[in-house]
Amino acid sequence: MAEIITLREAVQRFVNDGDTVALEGFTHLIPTAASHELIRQGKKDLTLVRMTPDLVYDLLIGAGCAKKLIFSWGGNPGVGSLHRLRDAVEKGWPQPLEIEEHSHADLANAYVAGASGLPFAVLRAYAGSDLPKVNPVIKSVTCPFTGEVLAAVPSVRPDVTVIHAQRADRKGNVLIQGILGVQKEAALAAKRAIVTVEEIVDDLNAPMNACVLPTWALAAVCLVPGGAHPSYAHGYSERDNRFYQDWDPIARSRESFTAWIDEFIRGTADFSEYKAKLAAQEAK
Amino acid sequence: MAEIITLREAVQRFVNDGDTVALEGFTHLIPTAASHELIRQGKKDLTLVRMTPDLVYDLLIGAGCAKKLIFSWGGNPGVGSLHRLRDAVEKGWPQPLEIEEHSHADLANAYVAGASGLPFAVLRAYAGSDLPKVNPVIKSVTCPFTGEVLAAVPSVRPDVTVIHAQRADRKGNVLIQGILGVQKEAALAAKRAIVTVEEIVDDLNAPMNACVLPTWALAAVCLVPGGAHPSYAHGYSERDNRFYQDWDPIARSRESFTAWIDEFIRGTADFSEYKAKLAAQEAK
Amino acid sequence: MTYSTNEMMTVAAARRLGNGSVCFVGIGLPSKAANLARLTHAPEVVLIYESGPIGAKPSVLPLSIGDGELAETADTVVPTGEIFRYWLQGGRIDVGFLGAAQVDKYGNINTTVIGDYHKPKVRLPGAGGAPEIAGSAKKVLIILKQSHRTFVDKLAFITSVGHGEGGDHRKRLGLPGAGPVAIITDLCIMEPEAGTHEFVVTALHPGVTREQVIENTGWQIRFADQLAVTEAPTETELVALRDLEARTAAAHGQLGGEE
Amino acid sequence: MTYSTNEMMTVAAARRLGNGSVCFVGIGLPSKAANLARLTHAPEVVLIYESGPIGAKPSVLPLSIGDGELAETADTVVPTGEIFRYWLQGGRIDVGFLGAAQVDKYGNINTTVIGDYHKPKVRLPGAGGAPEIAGSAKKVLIILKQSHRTFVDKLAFITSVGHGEGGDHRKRLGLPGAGPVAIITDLCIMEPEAGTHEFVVTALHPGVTREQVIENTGWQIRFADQLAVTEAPTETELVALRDLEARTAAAHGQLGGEE
Repeated sequence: MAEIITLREAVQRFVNDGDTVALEGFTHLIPTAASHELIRQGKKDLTLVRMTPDLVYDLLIGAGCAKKLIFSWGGNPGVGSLHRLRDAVEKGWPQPLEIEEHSHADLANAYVAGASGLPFAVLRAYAGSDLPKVNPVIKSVTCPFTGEVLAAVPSVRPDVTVIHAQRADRKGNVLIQGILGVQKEAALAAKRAIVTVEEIVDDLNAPMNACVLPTWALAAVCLVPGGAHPSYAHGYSERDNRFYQDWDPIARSRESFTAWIDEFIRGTADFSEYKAKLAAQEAK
Repeated sequence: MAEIITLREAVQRFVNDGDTVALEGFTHLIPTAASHELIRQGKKDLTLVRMTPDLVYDLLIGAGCAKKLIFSWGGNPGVGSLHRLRDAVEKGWPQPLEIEEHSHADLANAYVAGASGLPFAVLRAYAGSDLPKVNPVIKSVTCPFTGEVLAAVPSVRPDVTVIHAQRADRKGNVLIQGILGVQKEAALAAKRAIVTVEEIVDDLNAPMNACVLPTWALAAVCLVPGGAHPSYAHGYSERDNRFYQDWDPIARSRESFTAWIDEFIRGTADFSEYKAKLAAQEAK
Repeated sequence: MTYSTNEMMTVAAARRLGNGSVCFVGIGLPSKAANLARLTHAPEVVLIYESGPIGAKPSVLPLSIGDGELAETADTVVPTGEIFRYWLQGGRIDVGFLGAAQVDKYGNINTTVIGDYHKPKVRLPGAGGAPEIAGSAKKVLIILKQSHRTFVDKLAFITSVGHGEGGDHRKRLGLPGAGPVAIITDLCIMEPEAGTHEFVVTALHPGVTREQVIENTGWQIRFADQLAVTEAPTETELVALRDLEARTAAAHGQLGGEE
Repeated sequence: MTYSTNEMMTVAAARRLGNGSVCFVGIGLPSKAANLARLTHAPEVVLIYESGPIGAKPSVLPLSIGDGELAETADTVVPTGEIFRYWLQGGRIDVGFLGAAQVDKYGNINTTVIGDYHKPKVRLPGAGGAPEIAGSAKKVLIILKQSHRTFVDKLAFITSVGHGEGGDHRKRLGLPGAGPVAIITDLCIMEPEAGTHEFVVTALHPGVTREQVIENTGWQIRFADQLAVTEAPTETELVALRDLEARTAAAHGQLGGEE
């Protein structure tokens, strides 16, 4: 059964230094609040897994929480580079970052395999691509029936997955609607899953075949309205496209980035205080 | 784009003698009407794939349409044996039936692999079981990362899959609700998919993450209300448990079976005439 | 209250399910026992049916694995492929509940054939979900009526493995789950002996003698040193079971199938 | 009507999509061209975004691959794993629409690094969905602005394969799709030459000279014997495109990204 607790408590209890952590959410429902809390608690040496590192990992990398990144597309969508990611890879600031690079199809299959309790995923991928030359964990397997050689990749099985969702009921059952990405698979592939939600309700009112994660498959459910910002929660908020653009100059230099997280993340007690501070700044 | 045509035309045009055919539906939404139409049209030498052969294949086997059966649980659920299946396997009546036997997990994975365009599926299965000794297509594959030996089974890729669903819209998009079984995977694994539906409507009104098969992935959509009987369509009908019991004495002897299909299937023009005849008999 | 041996079996099986445990159930006796547990001491037991419902809470016993009420009362209904992939193989099932046509002293199960596979004396329905439930559920409970013909010394066919050839055979097969931890019959409860993993009788149901068990077992059955007597069904248990069966009969015009 | 070279590029790309074709689209130019096709000659084109929407019909251009309007207007929204497994790898995508940072004469694509992988001059975003779109879509269209730096003789890194080393190399790699069938730029259209599969210019956009193309291509570009001139954008096409961009600007306060 999921415990319904604060995000602070969930991160304290379920995320350890050195863990492999997946914060998933494909453009929609990105668990930004969890990233902030990991920074506030100074978690270290994390191996971060995520198809699209996005701002949520640019933050963690720049804040010095990560030692390794497993990913498949590393940009600020529609804007440009992730400057903290690039600085870590190219200049080793604030510490060197090992990268392990895949394609989307590979990582999506690797999450499916992880959720399925399998050690590897099989997919038709990478023929003619240079990626296997620079990523030694991309191997191959031969079909015992046709002789076809297919890609074999290790499944993703995080210590902790954090996702954001629209609603939970009071038992901790979670409903996800709209663009689902790989979140269900990421949650089921993990040893411990934390879900931040917009709302806790008496009755989920889930359609019969909706994407529901039962409470007993989760470690914790945390009420964090708006916790995906600048991503969004379908039915609750809109994507803050402006913030993605504003992030570019903030993250561009070490100084402006550090000043920003010192003020907005390390300088706030939790995500609701962060939201208030951000709103106050934007009102200026 | 799916053509919206009669079931008779769909079976005439899309099912050939010698085809590998999957009529799927896991207790719910079994496409019985399609089985009747295959018998009426005297289709021959079919390789039948289905997790639970059920009455729908007992019919086809007894009528002499099948040369091979690929399955994972062959009984009349809650009642007993499938007598036509047993007679074909044990006595070769009306013709010998080759069987290829799997487990549910195997066939479910094999449909997933088929829908995924893969030649085989990998699963943790069969260790310690005698099934691989009698089914030579159950092979193994070794994980290139952990060395674990897993089962490898050929994907199911039928020439034709037929499923039954609740609704289609006028373009031929199909909505399935309730117990989904392996139908979506079976349809996507096939070269040609036929869907019989309870109703054709202006607007599917499908929830955002519902199980919808888009029209362009289907060959034909056919309006056949009640076409799953004695199985059911959630929201439209109830399972006819009595019919499952009544089937036992009908199928028990070759004579009573042949008399029954001569009267109720070969002696009717289509499924609606069949339903009328059955209702008239039950009213007696 | 008086009770039948079948009722004793169902009640004894139901008691093995802890509250909140996640249970993969088949139709028939397993479904009856699991629902009885849910209606008595284990209201939070989670029932998963291979057709797709997760967290089903039926008010009457389903006659088929895909009855509509399972879907209507479930927390969610997922595709069958997902049930086997994410939930069973994914290691999320606490208890797999299996019936059997035949079982041997190591809890191996036959549901395929009696006699030669290619020239069977009796052709049984086949594997269904059992081989992978037997392999991947964290533990397995087997429930079936005891007789000389069902508790056999040597299976004609191993459909689903229990403890294989005994000892550490199951571990050598690389199976993730612990395998069968109990066989619950209408006469007794058997549990695997430490080390050998041979099933021995650990509890007799009230009024059942050792001789009855020996007569109805096809192998040289042994009895634990500390042989218990099963607690008789309580009134609460019997009333809940009979109410469930009465509701089922009223709804379906027949009983929830025994298999 | 006058028009820009970017508008010519978008219109030329949109025209390649047949009505009813199933199209896997990325954000930016591919999404703009595919939606223009849907709003002009191909109302039944099916747009699939890797985030999960199948049959999306957005009224404005999405700024992200997961914009809410994609989900709201889609026939269904499935998990990302399913998009790659059942729909792309399953062989159900007619046209994969790719952008690129760099392309070579065989239509191979680099979106990973300029310079050495381990000591990059420029670190690009990486693969995303492209390697498997390039492999499994029945055919691929590449759309990007032409310049000496983007159309290069030798790629530092092949992220997604086109025709590999040319000739039958793609076939030897066992790839199911036909690979890139056209590169559409702001200057011209290139198509693979029969046999060699080297991309040659088959149509110049109106007013563009061979010299301009040669100048903006990093390899010794060749021209087809039958060199066509692209039909200029029609008023219908331009109006549809500009309306789409105006709606997008009004909705988002910014244009649908170029990449």
